[in-house]
Amino acid sequence: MTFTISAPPHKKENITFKKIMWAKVLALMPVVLLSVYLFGLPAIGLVAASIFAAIATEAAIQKAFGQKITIADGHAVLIGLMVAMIIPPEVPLWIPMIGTVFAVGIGKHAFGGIGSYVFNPVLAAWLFLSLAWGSIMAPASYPQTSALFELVLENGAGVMAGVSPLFILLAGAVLIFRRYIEWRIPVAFFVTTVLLAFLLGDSLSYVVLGVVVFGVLFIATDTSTSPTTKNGRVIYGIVCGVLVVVYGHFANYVDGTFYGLFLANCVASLIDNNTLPASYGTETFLQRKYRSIVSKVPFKDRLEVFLDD
Amino acid sequence: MTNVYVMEKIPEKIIIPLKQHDGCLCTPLVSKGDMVSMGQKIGDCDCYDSASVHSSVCGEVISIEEAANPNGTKVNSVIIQPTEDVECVDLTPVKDVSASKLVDVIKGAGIVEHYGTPTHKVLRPEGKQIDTVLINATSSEWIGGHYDTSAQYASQMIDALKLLMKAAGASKGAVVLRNDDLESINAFDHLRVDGKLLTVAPLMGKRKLSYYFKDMGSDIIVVSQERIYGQKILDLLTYNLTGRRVSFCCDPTDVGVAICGVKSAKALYDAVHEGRPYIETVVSVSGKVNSPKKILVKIGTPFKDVIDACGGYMGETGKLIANGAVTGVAQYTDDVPVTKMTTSITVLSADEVIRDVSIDCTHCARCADVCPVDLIPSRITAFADQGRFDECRQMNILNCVECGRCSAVCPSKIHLLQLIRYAKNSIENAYEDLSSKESPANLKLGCGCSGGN
Amino acid sequence: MDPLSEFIRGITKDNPIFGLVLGLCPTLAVTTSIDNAIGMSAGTAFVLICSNLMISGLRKQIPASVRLPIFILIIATFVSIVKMVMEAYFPPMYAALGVFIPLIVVNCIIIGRAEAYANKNNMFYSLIDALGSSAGFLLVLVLIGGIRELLGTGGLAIFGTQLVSIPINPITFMILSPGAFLTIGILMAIVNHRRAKKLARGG
Amino acid sequence: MTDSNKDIVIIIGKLVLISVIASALLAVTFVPTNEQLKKNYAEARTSTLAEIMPSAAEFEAIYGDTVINDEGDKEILYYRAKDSSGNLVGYAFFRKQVGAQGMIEVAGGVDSSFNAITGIGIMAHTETPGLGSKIADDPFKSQFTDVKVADLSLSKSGGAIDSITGATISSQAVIDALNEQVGDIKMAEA
Amino acid sequence: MAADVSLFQIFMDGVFIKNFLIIQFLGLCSFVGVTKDTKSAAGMSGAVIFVMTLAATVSFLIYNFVLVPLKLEFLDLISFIVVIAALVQLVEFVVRKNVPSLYRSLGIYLPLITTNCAVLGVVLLNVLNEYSFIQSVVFGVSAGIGYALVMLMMSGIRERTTLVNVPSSMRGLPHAFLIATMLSMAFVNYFGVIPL
Amino acid sequence: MSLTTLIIQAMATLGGLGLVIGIMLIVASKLFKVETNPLVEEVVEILPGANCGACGYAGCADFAEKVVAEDAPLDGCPVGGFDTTKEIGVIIGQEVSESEKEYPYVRCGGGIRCVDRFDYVGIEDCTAVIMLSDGEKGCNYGCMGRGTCVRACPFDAIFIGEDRLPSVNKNLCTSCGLCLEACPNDILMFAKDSEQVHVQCNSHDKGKTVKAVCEVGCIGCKICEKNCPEDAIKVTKFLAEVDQDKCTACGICVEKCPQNCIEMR
Repeated sequence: MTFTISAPPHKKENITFKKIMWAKVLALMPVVLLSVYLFGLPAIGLVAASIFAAIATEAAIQKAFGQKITIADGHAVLIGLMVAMIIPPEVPLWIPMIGTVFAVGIGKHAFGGIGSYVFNPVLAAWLFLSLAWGSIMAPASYPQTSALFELVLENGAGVMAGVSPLFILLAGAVLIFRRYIEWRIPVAFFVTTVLLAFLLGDSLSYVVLGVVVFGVLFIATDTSTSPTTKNGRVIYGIVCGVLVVVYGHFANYVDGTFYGLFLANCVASLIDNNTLPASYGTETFLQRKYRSIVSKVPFKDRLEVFLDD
Repeated sequence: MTNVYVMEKIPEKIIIPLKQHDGCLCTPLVSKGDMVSMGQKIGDCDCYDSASVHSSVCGEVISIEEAANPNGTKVNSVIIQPTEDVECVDLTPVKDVSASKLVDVIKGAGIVEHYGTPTHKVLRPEGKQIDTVLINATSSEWIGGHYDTSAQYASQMIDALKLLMKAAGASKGAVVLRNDDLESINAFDHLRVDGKLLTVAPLMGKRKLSYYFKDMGSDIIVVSQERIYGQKILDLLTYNLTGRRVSFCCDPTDVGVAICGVKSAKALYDAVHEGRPYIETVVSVSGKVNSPKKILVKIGTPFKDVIDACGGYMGETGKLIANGAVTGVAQYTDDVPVTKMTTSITVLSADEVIRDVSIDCTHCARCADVCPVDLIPSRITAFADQGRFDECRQMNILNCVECGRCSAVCPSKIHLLQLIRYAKNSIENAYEDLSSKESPANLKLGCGCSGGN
Repeated sequence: MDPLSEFIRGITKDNPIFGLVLGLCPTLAVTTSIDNAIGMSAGTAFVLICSNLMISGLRKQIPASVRLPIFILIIATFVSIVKMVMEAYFPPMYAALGVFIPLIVVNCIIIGRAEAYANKNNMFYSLIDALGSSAGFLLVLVLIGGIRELLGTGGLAIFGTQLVSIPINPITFMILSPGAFLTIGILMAIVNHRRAKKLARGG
Repeated sequence: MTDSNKDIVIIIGKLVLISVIASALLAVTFVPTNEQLKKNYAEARTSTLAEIMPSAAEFEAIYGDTVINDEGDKEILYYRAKDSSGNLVGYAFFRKQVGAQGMIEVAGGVDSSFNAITGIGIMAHTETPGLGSKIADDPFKSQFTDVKVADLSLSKSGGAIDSITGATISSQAVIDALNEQVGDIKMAEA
Repeated sequence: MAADVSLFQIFMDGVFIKNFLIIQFLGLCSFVGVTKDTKSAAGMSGAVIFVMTLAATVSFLIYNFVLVPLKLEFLDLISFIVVIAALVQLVEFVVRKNVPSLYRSLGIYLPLITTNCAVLGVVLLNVLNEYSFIQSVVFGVSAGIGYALVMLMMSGIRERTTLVNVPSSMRGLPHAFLIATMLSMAFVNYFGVIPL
Repeated sequence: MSLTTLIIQAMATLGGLGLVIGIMLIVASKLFKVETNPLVEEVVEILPGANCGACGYAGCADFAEKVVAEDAPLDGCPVGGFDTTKEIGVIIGQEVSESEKEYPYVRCGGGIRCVDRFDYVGIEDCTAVIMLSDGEKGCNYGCMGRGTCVRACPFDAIFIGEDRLPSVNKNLCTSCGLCLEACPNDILMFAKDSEQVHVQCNSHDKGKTVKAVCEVGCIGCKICEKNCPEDAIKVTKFLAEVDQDKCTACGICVEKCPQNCIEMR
């Protein structure tokens, strides 16, 4: 009888990356269906083209470099879907296709694939598209919510992600409940945005736009691009909130979400590196700072510094 | 009260490893062809960090050779073919229980903690003073030995604790129960010790042991807390119970705390009151066997026979695990013996074996969320994977209790715990190399075992 | 040392951009079009040749401890002279290249070659080295400039003459600063890839 | 690094010597080139003025109070443009404005009623090549010809001027220069 | 004219809008060379902030109190670069003496601050923009802060990417440039909208 | 203003600047003087600068210091190769002669031809497998093919082939020896290209044990020893070893070996 040897634990939770990805895709489906109803056939074309391009790029790259083809894990599909959802539905179809090719090719695989990228591929694609073809990428309308019932159906939404804040919020809540996405970032984000919007005198309804909710629940919580430490995630949520509100206050919250979150991606690693928990996790902020400063000075120099004095 | 069955059938052969602890290998006191009787000392060593080994049956020594051991290595072992006799060496209860004598008794009886350290070394570490002795009953509550009633269990534990305190020269002692183990809590509640009524005190927030010592005005208390899983839980347990922080590369004895298990406490009790050396132990057999149960077996019984005693394998077996499915060691053969460090045997069927292929870490931080000691396992293992062990050490990898929760929750199916152990092992090796040849000025790894609050 | 191989080395192995990774700032800043790329390389080449010759000639006289300031002094002098002369007598050319001229002073290639080569070799080889490096610099700049101009504007033009034009919606991204980083990043990846392959084959 | 005081003196001496030679070289180059430069500059100004106000035949400089050089020349604030018969047809001016990278010197002309811009020219700039530098190109400059002063702002702020993609700062700087200078002349003439 | 540019705008310009590293491509050698770990990046940034501020101050003084009165404006480039070179050398001496470990990890790049386009860039832009003394100094400081900001972000990201697998042909510089692409994308439009 | 005045002024200004700066720098260099050995700096310049640590010291600068202090051998830098050694020798003033380059050689021919004792699930690393048990191969001395050496190589010069055994790409190998250190079973050893005959086995087990688990392991039968005309092959502890100084690569042992575990390259 041949036994199997492996290191403990010998029993594991039945959760996989694949499961999480498909759960996210599924969670976004109601919004997609709703936007197909609102925007009509172009929306279907957009989603289809986008997902097709994403899958094709992923397969092509993995084939070209002799890697295992991982289309089935749903990550490419999710990227395709999310890119489609933040592009105005009336653009020509080559736009989402180039966008997802950029997202999967440069944003994901050039950085090393799943888990290795530091910038969200979806955001990178959006930024690329809007820097490259700014005039085409401007949505036909920006939401001007004022009444609360528009939380359910945002009439002025220019992109698919914005059609229904409530649907996205619900989808996110379910995923958080299943612990498929992180809760600290969204909570810190919403607290920050609401506080800041209140201080700046922005209408509170602005910060619960569909795009903002989508951005923070589905983009900011992208695990590869957010910090791993507990404190780091709270700080990251706050940073996201501040950056989104700063841009959103002066321009609009649709662009602001994407620019703000992308900028937050840039500092995520820095936050992560500087919030590593201490031994047994019990250390005050000042203690940590002191320790980090002292530990940064190499032993020999520390001595010298003392001796010089 | 969980029933403990006694294994009646004497196996065909008994394998007694000459090392059932962390420390030096014992030299065999018998040679091939000798007849041994039950309880006879067959291996001993002069080293302070080792414990004697005794024969658990009567029989003939058929060989002394390298044999598989449940911790995965091969150890020089005495292989005995038992005979039908149950002749036992003279068991004389210990009369004189002075502290120094007790230590000798413990060493002589070969009592070893289930985590590997010989008990006398825990109680009387060289150059260190112990002030508190703890019996950790949070994980192995009932399997220390064969008790008739729960009250017997409680009284024996308290008795053993007193002996341990005496051996260690410690002034305070505590039994730590699991707070959902109501049966044990009931057994200990309202027990009279030295005329005082005991109550089981829950540990919460800032109320550590010292609070209850003062609060109850007693040197012996019983407390309860949540269960902590893991193989290297001593440091965390010490911190949770006493608030004393154990530095890297130190153990609880460095901060004056000795932690013993129920098994060794029971063995000590038996050694003192019956004069019996550590030759039998209770293991719990679970998983895909026909009748899972707790069973008292002789040390050295091969797993195969233990499983047969439990009704044999059920279906096709995929994995045989010693010491529990969460933190245990998988075996590649069922010809390994039960040792002093064996607490349970788990059998998994072939389709229960996890064979997921690892993919890249997605930094989902689920591992960081479940870690009981606030580490970032994903990051540590990434360092470990690249051989950057120094950075692992800076990230407090040595605090890891090896509970394996991170591996269990990982959606990328990364073998986190294995990587952590790999890194820890490398760090320890590096330490040994370093401390011997480097001058102290360069030793910025610095083992400042100062401890304390 | 063979002069020809020294020259080739400047284009291939010790290529300023892909080999030594020096002088990135002007490379990225001016490669929005082929015109600019050529202009920058021309200016750099002139200063590089002059300063390499000068430093090589004076290398025995320069005290090691103030080596750097002196190199820079020499380079800055040449740059200033080029700038003034060009501005006064060749205004059209100055209009095209003027903005790049001060940047040449801080082009790491020049100081890098001065330190690494001219300071140790005689004038002839320094000249060859300067020529090689300039040629390598020119090639890379034209390549990057060409790619960015082609994609960013949908056509290629050299000094007003339209060479190629492709029917795409111009990708403004390529003209912006991220485009520069992206282009050079991908080019470098290709170079790395080829180099690794060559090495594995035993080159 | 250095052993004796003698070495130090030699090092400093060499440093000074090289600086001195360098500066001498520069000075020698500077004098003739500067002359030429001034000539070029004057020519450029004349031709630009003619370009931005094709209807004018003569430009009368209006001097300010500030003395700008050793020869006692005064600062030129703007020019009154007159046609061949001496009628005032508008005002022309030069103005420096901070752009994205450095100073942009803008030439501009406005009709006598301050109603519309007659044309602009870029005298000098150091904008990013390929982006901001497009302000000197015709597609951008020609937008200003005969544009109403009231419409003098970027199209995204409701004006008539399309900004250069990716170079909003440079575009805005040109517009600011024109607006401010037109305002200044209006004040001065009023 | 320059005089009416508010200090805040100059500050924002220096730190974000005209960020030297990723918008203006100045000082890239150190950007890709010294960002492998945060410690070196921080040290380098500190040195650059110091040199930039000092260079902005000193060059302003030299330009306005020596060169302009003597009509020697044509000596600007050469005198600035000499001043910067001297300052860098000074920093080098100090770092080498007091923080040898930093000196070792900065390696070749410390002398290269001299030819760090960023420092000369600050000085030349100050002259071009005709900034006043205070404005010059503020611009120097803010450009330094902008430099430090991006250096820190970059080093944070690169430190983290050592934990993950990067395709072999992307490793090193190409990867650094891809990160720079993304950083640049993040900066290029974000701060432009904020009215100053 | 005349030309002369201008030139004089320019000269005076820049000259003055030069003077001030020169003095300042000299003072500073005195003030912050760091004692460095010029030899060390020269050596650092010659070294490859990869800071790979193959020499066993913390980076190139450290190695340079040690070399100058004569704590490290001149040929301590395996990456730089002979050229570097020679140049260091010139600086320090010692003669060096070229030695032939050595590459890691895998002393195991088992791989897929050696039985597995169990089925392993976990991280791909030989050391990790050994930590869990005594190794997955039936043979305690053999290569497990889990690629610890591959991961140890900073130059991507080792890869695990189809037969689950490592092979070395000599074009990429720099003979740094990190793989030798990493291997938990000490299977790799350095061998020169001129040394042609090697025993592809490392097992000191008895013949019977070896035969039970491995098709190509050395069983210590001594046939090679008896047949070697040069007396260059010896069996010690059930394992044949080739004395490379005596071996003439005649190939007799290769032919005679019943287990086919002697290899001629």
